[in-house]
Formats: sequence, C-alpha cells, structure tokens
Amino acid sequence: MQKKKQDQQSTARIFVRNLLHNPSAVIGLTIISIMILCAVFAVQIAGVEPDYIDPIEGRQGPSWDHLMGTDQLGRDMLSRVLSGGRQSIYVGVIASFLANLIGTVLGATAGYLGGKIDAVVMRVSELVMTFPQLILVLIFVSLLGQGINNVIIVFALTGWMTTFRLVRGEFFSLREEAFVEADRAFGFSKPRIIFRHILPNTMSPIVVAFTINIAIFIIAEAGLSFLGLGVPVTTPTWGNLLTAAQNPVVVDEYWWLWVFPAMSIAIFVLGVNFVGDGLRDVLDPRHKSLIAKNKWKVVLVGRLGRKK
Amino acid sequence: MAFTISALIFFASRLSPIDPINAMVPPDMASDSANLEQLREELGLNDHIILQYLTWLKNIATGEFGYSLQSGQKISEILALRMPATLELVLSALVLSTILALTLGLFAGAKKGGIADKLSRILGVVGIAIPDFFIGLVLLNLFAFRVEWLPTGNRVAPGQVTFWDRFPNLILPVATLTIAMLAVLIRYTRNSVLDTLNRDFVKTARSKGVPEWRVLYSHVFRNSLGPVMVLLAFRLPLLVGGSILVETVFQWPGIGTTIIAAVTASDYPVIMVVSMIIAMVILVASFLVDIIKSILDPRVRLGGGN
Amino acid sequence: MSRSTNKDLILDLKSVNVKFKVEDGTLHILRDVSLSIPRGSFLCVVGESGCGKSVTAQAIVQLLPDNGEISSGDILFSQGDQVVELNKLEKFGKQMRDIRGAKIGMIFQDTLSSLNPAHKVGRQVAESLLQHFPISKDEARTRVVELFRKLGIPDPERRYEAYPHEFSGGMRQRVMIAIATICEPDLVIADEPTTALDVTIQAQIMTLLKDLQKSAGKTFILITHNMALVSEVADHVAVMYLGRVVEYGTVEQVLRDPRHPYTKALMASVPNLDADKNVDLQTVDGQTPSPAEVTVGCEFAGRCPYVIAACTEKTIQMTQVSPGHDVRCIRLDSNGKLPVLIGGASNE
Amino acid sequence: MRKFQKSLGALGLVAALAVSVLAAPSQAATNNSITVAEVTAGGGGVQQIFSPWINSGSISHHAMFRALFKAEANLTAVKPDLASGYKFSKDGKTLTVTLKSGIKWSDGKDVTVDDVVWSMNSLLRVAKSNAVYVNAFKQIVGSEDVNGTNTKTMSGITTKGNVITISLKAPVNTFIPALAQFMILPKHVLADEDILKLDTNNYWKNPVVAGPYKVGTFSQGNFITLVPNDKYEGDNPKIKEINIIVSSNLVADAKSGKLDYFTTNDPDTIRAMNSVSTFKSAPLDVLFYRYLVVNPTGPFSNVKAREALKYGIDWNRLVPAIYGKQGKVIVGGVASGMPHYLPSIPKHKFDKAKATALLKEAKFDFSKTIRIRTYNQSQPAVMIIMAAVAQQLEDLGMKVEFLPWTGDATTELWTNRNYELALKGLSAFNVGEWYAEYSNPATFEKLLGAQPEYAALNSRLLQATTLRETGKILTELQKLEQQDLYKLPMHLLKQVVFISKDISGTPTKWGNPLYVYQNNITSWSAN
Repeated sequence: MQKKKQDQQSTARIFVRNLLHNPSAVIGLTIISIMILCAVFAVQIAGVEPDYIDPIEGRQGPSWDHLMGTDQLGRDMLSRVLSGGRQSIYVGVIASFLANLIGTVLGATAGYLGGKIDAVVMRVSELVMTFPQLILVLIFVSLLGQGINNVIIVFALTGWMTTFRLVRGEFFSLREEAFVEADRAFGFSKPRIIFRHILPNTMSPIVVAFTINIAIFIIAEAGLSFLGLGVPVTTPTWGNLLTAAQNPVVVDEYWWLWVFPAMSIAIFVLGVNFVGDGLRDVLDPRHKSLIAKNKWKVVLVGRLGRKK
Repeated sequence: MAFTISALIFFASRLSPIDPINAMVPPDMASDSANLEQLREELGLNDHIILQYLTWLKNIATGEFGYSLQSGQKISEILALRMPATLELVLSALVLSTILALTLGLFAGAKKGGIADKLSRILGVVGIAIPDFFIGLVLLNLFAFRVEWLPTGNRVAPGQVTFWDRFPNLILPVATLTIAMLAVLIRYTRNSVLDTLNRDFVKTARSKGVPEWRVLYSHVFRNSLGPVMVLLAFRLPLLVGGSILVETVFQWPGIGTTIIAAVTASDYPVIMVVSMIIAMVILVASFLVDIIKSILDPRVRLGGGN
Repeated sequence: MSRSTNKDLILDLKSVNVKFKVEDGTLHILRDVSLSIPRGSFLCVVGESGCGKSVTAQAIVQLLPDNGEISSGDILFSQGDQVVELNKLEKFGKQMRDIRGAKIGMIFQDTLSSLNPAHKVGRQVAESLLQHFPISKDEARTRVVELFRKLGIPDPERRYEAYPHEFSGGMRQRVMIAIATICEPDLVIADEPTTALDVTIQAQIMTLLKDLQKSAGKTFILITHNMALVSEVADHVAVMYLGRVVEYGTVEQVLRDPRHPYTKALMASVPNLDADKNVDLQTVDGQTPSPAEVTVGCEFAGRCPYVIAACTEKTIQMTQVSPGHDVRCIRLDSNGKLPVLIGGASNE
Repeated sequence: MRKFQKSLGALGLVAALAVSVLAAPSQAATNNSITVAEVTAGGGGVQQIFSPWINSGSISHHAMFRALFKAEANLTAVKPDLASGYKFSKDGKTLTVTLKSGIKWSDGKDVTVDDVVWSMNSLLRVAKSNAVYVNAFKQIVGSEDVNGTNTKTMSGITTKGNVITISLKAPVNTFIPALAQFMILPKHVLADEDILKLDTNNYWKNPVVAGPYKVGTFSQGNFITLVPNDKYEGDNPKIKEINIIVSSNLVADAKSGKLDYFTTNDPDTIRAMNSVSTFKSAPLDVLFYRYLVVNPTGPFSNVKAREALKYGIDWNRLVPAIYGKQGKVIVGGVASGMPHYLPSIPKHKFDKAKATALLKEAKFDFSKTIRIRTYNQSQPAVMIIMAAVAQQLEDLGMKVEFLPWTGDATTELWTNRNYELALKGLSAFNVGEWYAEYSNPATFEKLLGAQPEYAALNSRLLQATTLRETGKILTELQKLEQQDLYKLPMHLLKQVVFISKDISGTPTKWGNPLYVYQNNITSWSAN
C-alpha cells in the first residue's frame, strides 16, 4: 500500500515534470491561467463592476478610460469581457466533466461487456455523432427550455461520444490483458473490475477528451447564445456578449462589442487546445511525434519488437 | 432504425407543454373558439396519440409533411423553398473546402515544414478555435461594410435573374463556411497524406525513378483520399441541416434559419420533419461512405480483404 | 584494403556515414561503411535487425527517410565508362531519378504494403518502363506481360489487370521483382525479399533471383538476416554490426573461416547451415546496444568474449587477413587468427 | 384596438418593422422602380404576402388592397374608397354604406356588394384574424351564428343594389375606422377555398386585388415585385415597380443607395442613420406602448410591491440611455401632452429607499426567483433594457431570472403564466385599446379574473359620443389603473420613417406605419 502510494506520487511528479517540459502545454497553461485570473479579478482589473450602468458613457469605442469601449448602457466592456469568462469557462468545464462521465461509464460498460449492449450503445453514439450537433442542441433546448443548467445538461447529452469511443476502444484491448484475466479468476465483480482495475489504465484518453470537450463546449455556448438560446442574457458570458452582433448596426459601427468577446473565446480555446495537445504528448507516448518515431522504428529496429 | 428514430422524434415533441393550436392561433387572434375546434379536428389533433403517430408516419412517407405552426405554411412548401438555398450554400462550400483542403493538405504533407505546411498547421489550430459565425461577422464587417464590395446578405435581390446576377450574394457566406470547414478538413488531409507518404509503396514508386509530383499525384493522393472522403460523407447531413449560424449571420433563406425560427417558436412539426430528414440523410450517408470506400479501395470493392 | 576506384567495381561505398535526426538528438546509423562491389557479383549484407543494412540500401539510392542524411563519404556508381557520385546528386533530381529504376532496381520486403493497393499491378510495373523509355502503353504492356511470363506468373495477361490484394505473397514478390528488373538495371538491390514468405516460396524466389543474376549478368545486393540464404546464393558477404561493416570477403572466406568474433558467434548460432534454412540471427548472447549510445572503439566489445581494454580505447580499423578478406578487430594475431580463450567463456 | 403580440416578436427581426422600399440604384433613375420587404418570422427573405386580415399596414397592403374607406394619417377620420359614402342612423345602430360602381378586380371582374358581405362573414370563419375586426363585427346583429363550422351569414348585413345595410347591437364609435382597415377580398376567387386556413392559401402568392398595384414577380424567400394594376380605376401610379425585400442591414443598404424607404424603431439603426445624408427622416408619434405585465399572484400580489417597481428602477435614465428622444417614459395609458391626461398621477422617480420601504410594507418574499420574460426574437435594444431592469431589481435584493420565451408568447402570457414580470408591447389605434386590454376575456381576464369595473368603463368608452364623456371615462380609467397597477407602463416608442431624398410626392404627414392610411402611394415618384 505504502509503495503504491509512492509509486503514484512519483508518477504524478513525472507527469507534471513532463508537462512542464512540453512547450505547447506550457503555452496553453499560461494562456488559461492568465484568463482565469483575469476572470476572477475582473472587477479589480477593470476598476468597475460589469453591470454598472452609465448612460452618458454609452457606445464609446476603446479608449484609455475604457480599454474595450462601452456598450449601449455605458457598461465597461473590459469588465464584462473579463468577467464573462467566469460563466463560459464554468459551462465548458462542468459540461465537459459530465459528458466525460457519461462517455466513460458507457464506454467502460460497453467495452468490457461487448455484445448486444455494446452494439446498441455504439449505434446510438454513431447517430448522435453524425447528427449536426447544433441542431441536436437546439432540439434539446426547445424541449428543456433555457437556463445555464439546461445548457450544461444539453452539452453533456450531446457531447459524450468522443470519450465513449476512446474508452470503449481502450477497454476492448485491456479486457484481454493478463491482470484482468487474473481479476476474473479471483472472482471480482464486474463493476469492480471495470471501474477499479481497468478504468485507471484508461485515464490518458479521458483526460485528453476532457480538455478537447471544454474547447468544443465553450464554442458551442457562444453559438447558442449568439442565437439567443443559450445562457440567460442577464449572465454575462462570452456568448451572451456576442448577441450584440445580431444587430447589423453593431456589426458595422460598434465592432468592439463583438470583436473582444470573440477574441477571448478564440484565445481561451486555443489555450485549451494547446494543453490538450500537450497532454496527449505527455500521457500517450505512442502519439509522441508519431512520424519521426515510426520511421526510426521501421528503419532501425525492424522486427526488434518481436524478439523480446 | 428509421422507425426508432421517427418514434423518438414524434413522442419527444409531444412532451412539449405547448398546445399546437395556441401556437398557430394566439388566443387574442382567434375569430371564434368554434373555429379553433374545427381547426383542431381538421389537423387530426383530437385523434389518439398512436393514431396520430401512424398518420404522421404515413404522411411523411407520402411526402405530406403537415403544416408549420408558426406560419401555417405547408412544410413541404417551406422545404422546397429553403432546401435549394441551403444546398447551394453548403454544396459550394463543401466542394470549395474539399478542393482547397486537398490541395493544401497534399502540399503540406508533401513538404513538411514548407509554406503550405505552416499555413495549414496555423489554419488547423486557429481555425478550430474561432467560432464560425465570428469569421462571418469579420468578413461581413470588412467586405460588406468597410469596403462595400459585397452585399450584406440575402440570397436573391430584385432584378437578379440569372445565377451570375446573384453570385456576389453567395461569396461571403460560402467563404465563411469554407474557412470554417477547412480547419478540420485540412488537418485531416495533411495527416492522411503524411500517413500515406510513410507507406512502403511510395518508396517503391520512388525507386522506379518516378518524379515527385507524379508520386504525389498518382500514388499518394488517391490513397489519402479515403479517410477524407469518409469525413466528407459524414458532413452530408449539413446539406439538410444547413449551417445555422452562418445562415443567421447572412440572412440566408435556408433550412438553418428555418430551424432557428422553428426552435424559437417551438414549431414542432417543422422541427420534427427536419430532424427526420436529417436522420434519413445520415442513414444514406453511411451507405455512401461504404460506396466511396469501395470506389477508392479495390480491396473493399471485391468484398474480400486479404 | 583497396580504396582505389576500379572500373570493375559497379558500386563503391567509401566511408559512408549516415545520421538520423530524432526528437532527442542525432543517431549515427552508418559509420564509415565501405563496400566495393564488383560488377556481376552477388553480395549479401547480413546482420541483426537494426545493424544498418537496410539503411545502406536506402542510402545507395538516396531514399533515406526525411530525417536521415548522408553526412559524409562517397557512393560511386559506375555507369558504363562513367563513374557517378550518387551522394552528390539531388535526391529527387532528374539524374538521380534516371538511375533509380533504370540502372538500379529495388526489391522490398513487405510486398503487400510495397505495392500500391489502388493500382493494377500491371500498371505499376509498366510505370517504371514508361518512365525511362519512350515507348507506347501497348508496347509497355506487351513487355510487362512477357516478363510476368518469364518470372513464372501464371496467366500473365489476366494478372496484368489484377490488384495486389488478389495475389499471393510469392506472386506479389514476383511482381516486385518485375518492377525492379523490367528496365534491365545493372544493379538490383533486394532488401529482405523473402522474409515474409514461407520456406518453399522463399526457395523459389531465391532461385529466381540467382537465375536472373546469372543469365543477365547483373549485380545483386541481397540484404538479409538469414544466414542459410547467404551460402546458397552469395559470392561475397558483408557482415554488419551496429552501423559498421565488421567483416567482408567471399562467401567461402567469411562463412567457412569467420575471423571476427561477431561473425564467429553468428556462425556458431547456426548449428548446421543445411539443417534449418530458416534460422534467424538472434541467438547471439546479449542485447544489441542502441545506436543512440555513444561508444568508443569496438561496438561489439560489450558482448565479445575476446574483449580487452584496448578494444574500447580508439576506433578500430579494417585489416586485411587474406586477399579480399577484411576484418575489423584488433585481437587478431599476425596470422589473422583470434587468440584461444582460456576458461571456456567462448561459444567455441 | 389592435393587438400586436406577434409583431412585437417580429419587430425584433433585424431592425425591422422594416418595410423597406428600395430601388436598385440603376433602375430607380430610369425606370421609376421600388420594392417592398415584409417582415417574416424566421428570417431570410420575403416569404409571402401576409393576409391583411391578420395585420395590415405593410407597403404591399397599401399598394394592393382596398377597404370601404381610406383612413387619414390620424387613423380616425376616413375618406371614401370602395364606398362612396356612409350614413349612421340617429341611434347609431344602423349603418348604410354605398359602394362605388365600376371598380374592377385585377382579373377584370367587378367589385360588388357580394364581395363586401362575403368578406365580412368570412372574417368570422377564419381561424386567425385581428381582434380589431372581430371585436367590431361581433357587434353586428346575427354575428354569433357565424363560425368556421357552418355556412350561415350574419342576418344584420343586408344589401340592396349598391347599398349595404349593417345593423349593430349597440353603437360602436370605432366601427368606421375599423372598416377602413378591413380589406375587401374577392369572393369569386376565394369562395370555394378552405376559409379556415385562408392565411396560408395560395391566393397570397398572386392575389386578385383592387388596388393600384398587383404582384408582378414573386420570388419566394427573396423578394416580391409589384407592378401597376391596369384595371385600377384611379390615376396610374408613377412608380412602375415596387420591390419588397427584407434588408439584412438597413443602414448599409440605405448608404449604398440600395434602399429608398423604411421605417424602424431600433435605436441603433436610427442613430446610425443620422450620418446618411441622402435620407430624410420623420419621427412619428405612434401609440406604441411598452409595459410590464405584472402577475398579481405570487410575490407581486400586494399592490405596494407593484408600486415599488415605479421607484426601484431608474426609468428616467434607462429609457433615454437606450432610446434617446425616441422613448417617452409614461405612467399610464394616457401620456402627458395627450388629451385627458391626468397630471395628478405621480411620475416614475428613482428612489431606492422608497422602493425598499414599499417592498417591506408589502412583506415582499425575497426568496422567490422573479421570472422576467419577453418575446423570443426581441429587438436587441429590448434585451439590453430588460437586462438592465433585471440588474436593478437584483440591486433591490431580489433574485431575478430573465429569459425570452421559447414557444408562443401569447400562450405563455395568458395560459401558462409562469412569470412574475413580462414585457409586452401594444401598438394601439387609440388609448381606448390600452384600457380595453384589462377586460379582454382572452387575455388579461385569464390572468386577473373577471374585471367588471374595467369592462363597464370600456363599454361606455366604446359608445361615448361626446368628447366630454370620453374625457370623464378616461379619467376614471386612469385612476382605476393606478389603483391596481396590473400593468407597469414603461414608455412609448416613436417609429421613424426614413425616405430617400430622391423620392418625391410623399405625404406631408406620415401615419402609423403599422396601419393602412392615405399615403398617396400612387403619386410617389423617384428621380
């Protein structure tokens, strides 16, 4: 037990060290950390509450007083964009967590049990996957209604397939491994084998899918809110700030009302994707500079693998 | 499969608390309550729900899609009107992005670290981080408002008769959609080309002294096409679903804007029909994927493998 | 050791070094590889997997992977009266391409992946012909069919139209041979052509290659790790270990009278050359070190029973033990013999 | 008189009650051509010509359809149109209307009294129609016998030659203005169609009409081109082509000369149009109310809590911030400056302490979430102002959730009633309509229960024949309204007409663009 703990600690340490040596992960983590800090300290940075109304200062372009300008009610855009990150990131992270949960449980079950259950879940995932996601989300929204929690639920229900497929694939290959055979021989229960023994070995794809889903959901939230069907407008999310752009006059004359929120989304998503790429490299050595490694293997090692 | 989907779609929509008659005719716009009852009867809303479902199925099968709650128009008419607009938009973007992605992806894969490679990598990373409607808004702002080269939206303006008359209307939405699709497609093509380049038969081709362009064109390209084509086939539902956000930005009278209107107004008959058609297209698309695979790869064609 | 350019030599490798760039640095894959191949000879390059024999083949025709390059040395190829420095030619330039396929044919190991699955085999063979000769497609077809027949491919006209996956492994290898020889090249390099095949087919293919060499007077380089093959077909043998040629000579010299400890070990691991024709060179004690490890002196020192301190002090040079028989070992006495081991640590 | 639930939603669509008359610049100079774009739910192009029995007022209605009378810009005075004149009996219960002769439909058939009688009866047979007509026609004797399930006709309408006699159950002082908005449709074309679903009939794609224009080209989803109707008996219209489009950007189109005429109430569009020198503008004082419907069950059951809303929200700052001079803060149905305005009603004044005190007095339940709702597809400006209102209510200590409704707002408002405050708009003919809402059984009475006091006053107002009597009733209504505060009035909103300076012959006084009135469309010309 003690030893296991130590092992885990050192694994964690190696993981962190590798991550910090991975340039894309470092860039991504830096971007994300800065943006989260900005979101948390939005009011302190902007010097004004995001909801403070000052009609006299309305519709002003970027200036030293208002770095990102002001909206029609004279609310400071810097403060709104920075604090807008809070809910957007919250939606992305929670929805991604739930989607991963669904995907993992289904993937583990289907992958371990195989057979009919697997075939059915696989079919469903195929269908959900090919159905244009936004339309699916819209249909769900029209059934569930609007609201931040509904948006999260909808994303989770429509976004679990990537994780599902990855986990299922891992389970397919792992279930024949020796340690699983041993578990079965010991007579452990299925849930115990699935979730206590095999699952920890599939963490890498789950973690990678988690980050990728965050990026996807943040973009989806923006689209949904842009259409006026996302998070209630009283919550300033990046997507809700973008609704301003539904008015062509705003697109034309008040560019700062939509360019800054959109840029924030793009930069944050870029950061998340960088972290995702970094994690993939660090967690899964098979993916690590796939091409160079493969060539080197083909050229030099040839059938070395078989010898061992 | 199709039946399961249809039942799901139908009964899910019936969970809605909204009385379709009320949605069609707001209470303060009703001439007489007897008229509403008559309408309810005519629309078959008094029948048993199973009967309604069967009627709906029968009607769908015969192309009788019912009426929109919102406008009262026949849904078949709405589709006939909106579908060509969406097809025009999405097909153009699909074709354009495929050509661009294949070309760029081929060059990128062929010369790693070259200009095409750098360009496509930047596109691949940045492209998926930017919401597609934002691309649309930027293009709109730049080309329609700042320099006023292109129209701000709509599909056909008065006086525009031929396709070329209204061609300028198509440019911005197609460009937006193309850029948005390009990111993923280019990543895919590039990786596929790189994979193919690593395969042994490329070495064989080179060992014959075949020039590099020929190696790329004749050997690499064709074998890289498979996965890309499969990806494309899976985009087919877009042909029905349209690209909602892009259509919204450019006021494009397609299926995308129809869905938005239907969802915001809980216009269930329209939502149901459109989802049903998309589901059908998905089923067709998966057949198509198999066909494409067999055309590109003779091993599949002969049903064998090795 | 002769280093002079000789008209009788079709190919002359002089101290060729090949390096690969990988994520963590540079791998020195080929070290000072020198090989002189007389016209009309049949050379076998043997060694364990990872010793650099395939890289040698790829270096000759400049088809190294993108991350590999010839860092120094010369590869001289004589074309009639001319001697071309292959390594000075542009990798995908016209001159190099005119040599590839036309003057030097290549046969690869994995026939299924080495043939384009989307093209008909006939077209793949004809492609080479059309590339190098100004002939019509019909003419090319006739010649391909003719060659197919010669190579023992049944029903060649119909087979012309077939796809690679419709062929058996042996038939595919015949197609590969057709690709490599359709332009009548002077030199054919076969990189483990029979590894993936079963024993009877192996024998057929080897016979085919040998016949080709004899009848057409071509030069063959066969890269293999199967010692049994060597004795059957080769007239010259080069033994490679970790990027270096450690022993070179005629087949009699090397197989009957191995001098280098590694070669000795190899031969010992094959109990009877005729007993089992399918023995791989994998039973030498110890692990092959990674090319990433920087070593001074003899690379085999770590596994060598004859090792002394001097072995790992400086680079070991090739020495001639008898005419045409070179060995890279400092433990040989003036007669070119290894000392007798005391204590029986040796495999002998 | 008119409910505009639907059009409020439609208003949201881009800047749009945008009836944009526009002309491709090249054509305008030479061909004298213009186009009309109608607002469609769902965006993207012109879907159809809407039945004027549901809402009238778009340029296509002005140009193609005719009623018995034509309203003046103030919408109350009328001039003859299809009818040459009318006469009320002394008791105000019998109306005789004489139809002009020699007027023809665009297919060459005569316009007859049969068309008029058929149209009036059919209005009661369609499923969906505007309450203005329904309310007026329900006062005709025998109207209760007519509905979509039978073929009966109203016994109160009789004809003799060119004269139509209409018998009313009681006098209705808005009957003539209502008739001036009621477009007569051709019986010979429509009699055999499914009248219940008239609004979706194919007729609207190329209607047989009596007005100066008819449909030339109908490119569904894109635009409609109207051309002069050669059967029209009046002067030939000067503009030979009216193109109706939906503009995706009014300002950009106006600037680039693609657009000649539109009306809007979107503040950002109006602001941006200031810089377009090729256009002139006319702000219109229309009776367009914006107000909050307060759900009297739940947290706002106490009138003091409702009163707190007058002081807890800074209306005098918010409304000008969004709408500038276009918006006018009001405290009741009769705004200051209008006849019969009651100055004794206290104005909205931001006083947080007073609001807090009122809420305390009302024992306001701060634990309940206050659900603020609005129409889906509301105008951007509406969303902004309501978001600010929500913010200020939160400042008072309330828990607030602000969302647009998905689904039909009317059902939500009156049937589902899952809200505390709901934004509503009303485009009214006259102030009477504002008060009539309180006792409408299909709407407010569902929310509030029976309102006999309002009902009695409203019925008296409808029948009032003198100014003095009207004034007296309105004063009582204003007092009653302040007592109950079921509606929290926010502001009136001006509509602005923008028209290219190239177009001449337009009326000196514009009317409410949501209604049909004499806008001299035949004498407009472009140069």
